[in-house]
Amino acid sequence: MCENRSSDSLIERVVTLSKKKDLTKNLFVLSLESREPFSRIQPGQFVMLRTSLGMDPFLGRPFAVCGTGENSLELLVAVAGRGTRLLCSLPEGERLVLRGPLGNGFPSQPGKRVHCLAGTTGIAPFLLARQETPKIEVHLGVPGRDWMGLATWAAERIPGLCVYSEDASVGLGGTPLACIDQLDPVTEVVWACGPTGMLKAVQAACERRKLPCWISLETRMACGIGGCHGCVVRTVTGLRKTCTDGPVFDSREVLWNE
Amino acid sequence: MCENRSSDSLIERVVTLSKKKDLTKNLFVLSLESREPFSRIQPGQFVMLRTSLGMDPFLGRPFAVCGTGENSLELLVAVAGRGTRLLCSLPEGERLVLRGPLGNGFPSQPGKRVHCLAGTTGIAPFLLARQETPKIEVHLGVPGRDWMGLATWAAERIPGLCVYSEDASVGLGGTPLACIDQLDPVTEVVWACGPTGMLKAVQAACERRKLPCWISLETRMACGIGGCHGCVVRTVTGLRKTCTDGPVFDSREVLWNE
Amino acid sequence: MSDRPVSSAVSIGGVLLRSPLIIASGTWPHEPEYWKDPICAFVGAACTKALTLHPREGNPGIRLWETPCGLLNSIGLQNPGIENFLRDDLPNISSGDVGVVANVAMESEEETAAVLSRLSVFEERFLAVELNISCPNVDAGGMAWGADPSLAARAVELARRCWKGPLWAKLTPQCGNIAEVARAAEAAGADALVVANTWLGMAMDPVSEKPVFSRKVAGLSGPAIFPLALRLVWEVSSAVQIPVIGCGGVSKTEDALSMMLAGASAVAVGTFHFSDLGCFRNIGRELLEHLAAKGYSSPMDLIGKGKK
Amino acid sequence: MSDRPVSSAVSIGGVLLRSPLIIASGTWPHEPEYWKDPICAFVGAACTKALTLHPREGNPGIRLWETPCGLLNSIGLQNPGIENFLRDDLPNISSGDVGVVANVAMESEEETAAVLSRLSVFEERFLAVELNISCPNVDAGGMAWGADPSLAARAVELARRCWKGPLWAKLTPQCGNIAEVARAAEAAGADALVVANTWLGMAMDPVSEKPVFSRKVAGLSGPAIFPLALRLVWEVSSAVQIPVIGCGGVSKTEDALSMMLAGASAVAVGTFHFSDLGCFRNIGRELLEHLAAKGYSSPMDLIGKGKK
Ligand SMILES: Cc1cc2nc3c(=O)[nH]c(=O)nc-3n(C[C@H](O)[C@H](O)[C@H](O)COP(=O)(O)OP(=O)(O)OC[C@H]3O[C@@H](n4cnc5c(N)ncnc54)[C@H](O)[C@@H]3O)c2cc1C
Ligand SMILES: Cc1cc2nc3c(=O)[nH]c(=O)nc-3n(C[C@H](O)[C@H](O)[C@H](O)COP(=O)(O)OP(=O)(O)OC[C@H]3O[C@@H](n4cnc5c(N)ncnc54)[C@H](O)[C@@H]3O)c2cc1C
Ligand SMILES: Cc1cc2nc3c(=O)[nH]c(=O)nc-3n(C[C@H](O)[C@H](O)[C@H](O)COP(=O)(O)O)c2cc1C
Ligand SMILES: Cc1cc2nc3c(=O)[nH]c(=O)nc-3n(C[C@H](O)[C@H](O)[C@H](O)COP(=O)(O)O)c2cc1C
Ligand code: FES
Ligand code: FES
Repeated sequence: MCENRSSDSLIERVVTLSKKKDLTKNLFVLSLESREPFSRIQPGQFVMLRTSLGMDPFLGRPFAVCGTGENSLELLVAVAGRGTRLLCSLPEGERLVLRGPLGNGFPSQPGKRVHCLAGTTGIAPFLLARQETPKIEVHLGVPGRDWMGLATWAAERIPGLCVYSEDASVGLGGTPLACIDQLDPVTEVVWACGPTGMLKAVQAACERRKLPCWISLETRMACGIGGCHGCVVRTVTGLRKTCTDGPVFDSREVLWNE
Repeated sequence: MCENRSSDSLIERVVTLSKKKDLTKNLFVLSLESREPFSRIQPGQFVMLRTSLGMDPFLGRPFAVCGTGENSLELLVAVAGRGTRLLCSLPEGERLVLRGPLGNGFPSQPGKRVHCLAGTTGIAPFLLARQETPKIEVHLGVPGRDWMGLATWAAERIPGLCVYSEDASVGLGGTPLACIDQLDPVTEVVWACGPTGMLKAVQAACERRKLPCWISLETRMACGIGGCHGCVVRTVTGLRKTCTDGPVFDSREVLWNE
Repeated sequence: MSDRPVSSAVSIGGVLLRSPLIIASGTWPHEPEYWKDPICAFVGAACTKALTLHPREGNPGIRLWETPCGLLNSIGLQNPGIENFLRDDLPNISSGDVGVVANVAMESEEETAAVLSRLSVFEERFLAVELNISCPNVDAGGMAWGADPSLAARAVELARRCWKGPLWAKLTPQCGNIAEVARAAEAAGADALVVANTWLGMAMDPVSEKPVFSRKVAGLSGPAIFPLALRLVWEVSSAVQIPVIGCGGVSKTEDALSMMLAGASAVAVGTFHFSDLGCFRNIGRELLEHLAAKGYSSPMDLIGKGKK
Repeated sequence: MSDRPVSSAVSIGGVLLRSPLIIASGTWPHEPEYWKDPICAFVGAACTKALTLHPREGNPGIRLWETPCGLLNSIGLQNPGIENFLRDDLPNISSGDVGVVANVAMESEEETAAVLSRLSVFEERFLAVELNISCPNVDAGGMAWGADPSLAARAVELARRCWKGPLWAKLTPQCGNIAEVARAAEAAGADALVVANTWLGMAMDPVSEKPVFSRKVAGLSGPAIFPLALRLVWEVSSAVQIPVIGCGGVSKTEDALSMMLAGASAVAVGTFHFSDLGCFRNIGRELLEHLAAKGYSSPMDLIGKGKK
């Protein structure tokens, strides 16, 4: 009966995997096409994606949107476990189910010069931001050589992209945090997206320099729409849901979960 | 970790879906290629096939082998539910896990003239039998027009195939059972494969005419190797396992499960 | 066989629902659009997140863990407390298209009594109160109330005194004999039983070598548990006269049909809609098709039919 | 950290197994090649199908039903009876590469005593007897013995008298308090506990509008139940001193590690090998890799480590 698990509510839709491009081992750009157009997507907003094959794994996986067309969007997906492996193994033409766009992205009128700091796939929202606001500056950190494919691909889309790796095997040595010390708290603002460890370091560095800073968090999610209370993060104003109150938060507010 | 669920025991192997041909809506011929050659497969033997994506559905599905090459075999798969729908939706190139060949097929030295009666996909073992023993006669029954694609495809492989449908929309009117009354119990033998209702009718008709008859049964299976006791059928010699004692039984022995 | 058009309406101990599909507690946003059509078009009622007297933060640490066809959760009754709920959430959700069932977590008797008397002030805004004597994710109270027939009776009696509207008791699978607990809740005045809540499970992280959840155990829900919940529905509906609402792992039309054939008057869906918001529409439509094909005029014709 | 090579051997109350992976009862063919390497290369022991005094046909009708990531079965102790087993099967399976655990279904006390005394004649051919007080698929006996601490104690005492070798008791999840049952079985002389058997579930056929199984209920196994079984292992291993063997839904290396971290000394796999015969090899290898990476010298270093 309802085995195809399709949906036609406004929040969820069936999309087609129209293109799959592999950047490096275990890192893919998935292009998804929808019959209905998408509403405007803010950088930092995300979608939840799942297959309609079988029920295991059955939760959608959250991914930031990294590019949009009228009826299409792009995701940058790293294989991290069972769900992402399955999604990245599907052939072009496959039908998937997409929930979203969800959440609140980075501020739409930053009013200051924006410096984006990304850890690996954390570059996704900045690829989208750049599509709309060419004057932002983007800094990408990668662990090493294996990620060359991401750096090359992202640099095509973001001319002037600064790439860093600890061992200087790709781009400059060091991390995107290096730039923080040069920024002016009055005229400049930091946006960051990447692994939690990096976000904490960015938060601390911006705090020290009194730089305004927005960070996009990653937490486990079941529903993505504020129903399950599974994705909460501790903030100065109490527990907040990453899916609907975030995923982008003012870094001064985030107290993390420990 | 072991998420790819591959296997390298002798009984189970990874195969590649090298070709998928659709005969009609919801009916496919799947060609599977293996690195290691298959041992000789008797008509009536079967394999259990599953995907390595996710764990739902997680049991393999049993299918009779309908054709073999050195390192390959063919299955004729009708979409009957979740598992077959998933298997038939996979793209060529996909890797699958195959257990088998399993069970005991039709007698290898029948010593008599063989008349094969098939209900729809029940033709699978007879396609294989014909590959080896061109002088068998095959009668195929289908429900109607929708199955024309099967009849056409099977007739290419079995010249002289007799096709029946109740409403005469494909081939002759009636069912493959029609031929039973013309057969000689001393020199001829019936092999049958198809839905349970048909097998019971064949059993009864052969009984009446004292014709020797072998039937291939379909029961739910979990393991296919005699471990779970889930596939038993009542016979004159007690409960027998369809997977290892069958699936082909002497029709005089089968008492069914009711 | 009947020629009357098929209606999907069901009655649960006098409460009329436009569809036998209910949204399970703790799984649905308290945002206005989620209580309106078209999202709710095929839904008969939706349950609120568990309510407690005081605001609760819920549990720290990881709260969700996907398992094979299932989900472990350790949310732990996070909610804004009854006053904030009545002020901030109720106006939003009670002006929609779908009836509101207030899920009340059993705390101390005083606290629960206080919550119920506050709810009573707004009685007409609720289809029913669902007394949650089955939460596995808190230390005190919670599931302990549902583990034992005499405690369950005591909780339901208390609620019966403080709340005059329709009262549902939500049972836990973690009890020696659920039929006895069910009979005790019925005798104490419950109008219907929700069978059941999550199943106590656990997850371990082999990297950190520690339990994933701060409370170690967590509640398992989702398709994985469907066969277990179905068995409880069969058992409980044979033990009591009051209606039973099946809850646990429903994901397909067959599941909803199976629950009703086993004795349920309605069916709640929680975890599955996390992955498929279209499930209500799919199940709702296919249920009507099934009824029409079988010649039934109402889903109520199915209730308990599998027992005959 | 240690430089010693990692061995996969474990000891279960004095019984030495070359690997902590056990093949669960009722799932493995009694054919000689299945008790030999290479099929069994990574297996420490395999359990027989449940044995009873007299031959048993098991249950009529449908015996298997796939569920989301799970399997319902209603086999019902089909077996040739102890004499036929000893004559036809034992010579085949006890001359292989893997130790034989005799699974003995608890029937009446007389019958069980008779089975155990027959087995005692061949004591050296068995690693252990696994007393099955947890079969959900028979009317009399079966799971009822494991539902209650005093009955469990009585069953184990009886077995202890009739069988001098290592004695494992296989518990059922269908009991009010499994820790109490476990303690009772320990006090009565069990050398190890298998935690646990299948979970009572049900399936309904919406077309025929009848329960799928002739006995209505059936036992749920497979990955779906893993989180539930893990919780029982954690609970039972905290309640007793004797070793615990984790059983229920294991399909991955992480599952085996989790069971051991939660307190299991070994791990049984049943349903999952129906779909993946390579699982023993995969889990066996990855377990050794994990131990080496973590600097352990034996799987026994993992036992209960998640509790600290
Ligand atoms: C708002 C948001 C945006 C994201 N954007 C991207 C992106 O653009 N590109 C990208 O590659 N990844 C992104 N991630 C991370 C991505 O969601 C996880 O890598 C993915 O869910 C892992 O699923 P899995 O099944 O492969 O891993 P498993 O570990 O098998 O997953 C098990 C469960 O844990 C959850 N989980 C595991 N890791 C994470 C994680 N880091 N964050 C959230 N949930 C997790 C899964 O969703 C699943 O429910 C984003 C996460 C969030 C919350
Ligand atoms: C020995 C043997 C040979 C077979 N040969 C063929 C063949 O050549 N071509 C073909 O199309 N089909 C064949 N079948 C039937 C095929 O196995 C089923 O159609 C298939 O298992 C249905 O799976 P599903 O997931 O699509 O259906 P679902 O109904 O969703 O399956 C649920 C469960 O029931 C089992 N099941 C359902 N129907 C059957 C059935 N008829 N027989 C056995 N198990 C069933 C499934 O395997 C699964 O475990 C054969 C069956 C057997 C036993
Ligand atoms: C994230 C989450 C939160 C839940 N919160 C509550 C709750 O607050 N009160 C309650 O009675 N049940 C709660 N439940 C249990 C569900 O209402 C439901 O009984 C259970 O999940 C089984 O149904 P399902 O498998 O359809 O989800 C919660 C379940 C989940 C998954
Ligand atoms: C088909 C089948 C038959 C079983 N037969 C027995 C049995 O005879 N005796 C027993 O103690 N357990 C029996 N079991 C239970 C398993 O041994 C095991 O305890 C249970 O299936 C949970 O483990 P799993 O999820 O790894 O399968 C059987 C299970 C299945 C699926
Ligand atoms: S993911 Fe469910 S509330 Fe955020
Ligand atoms: S399918 Fe397991 S014994 Fe035949």
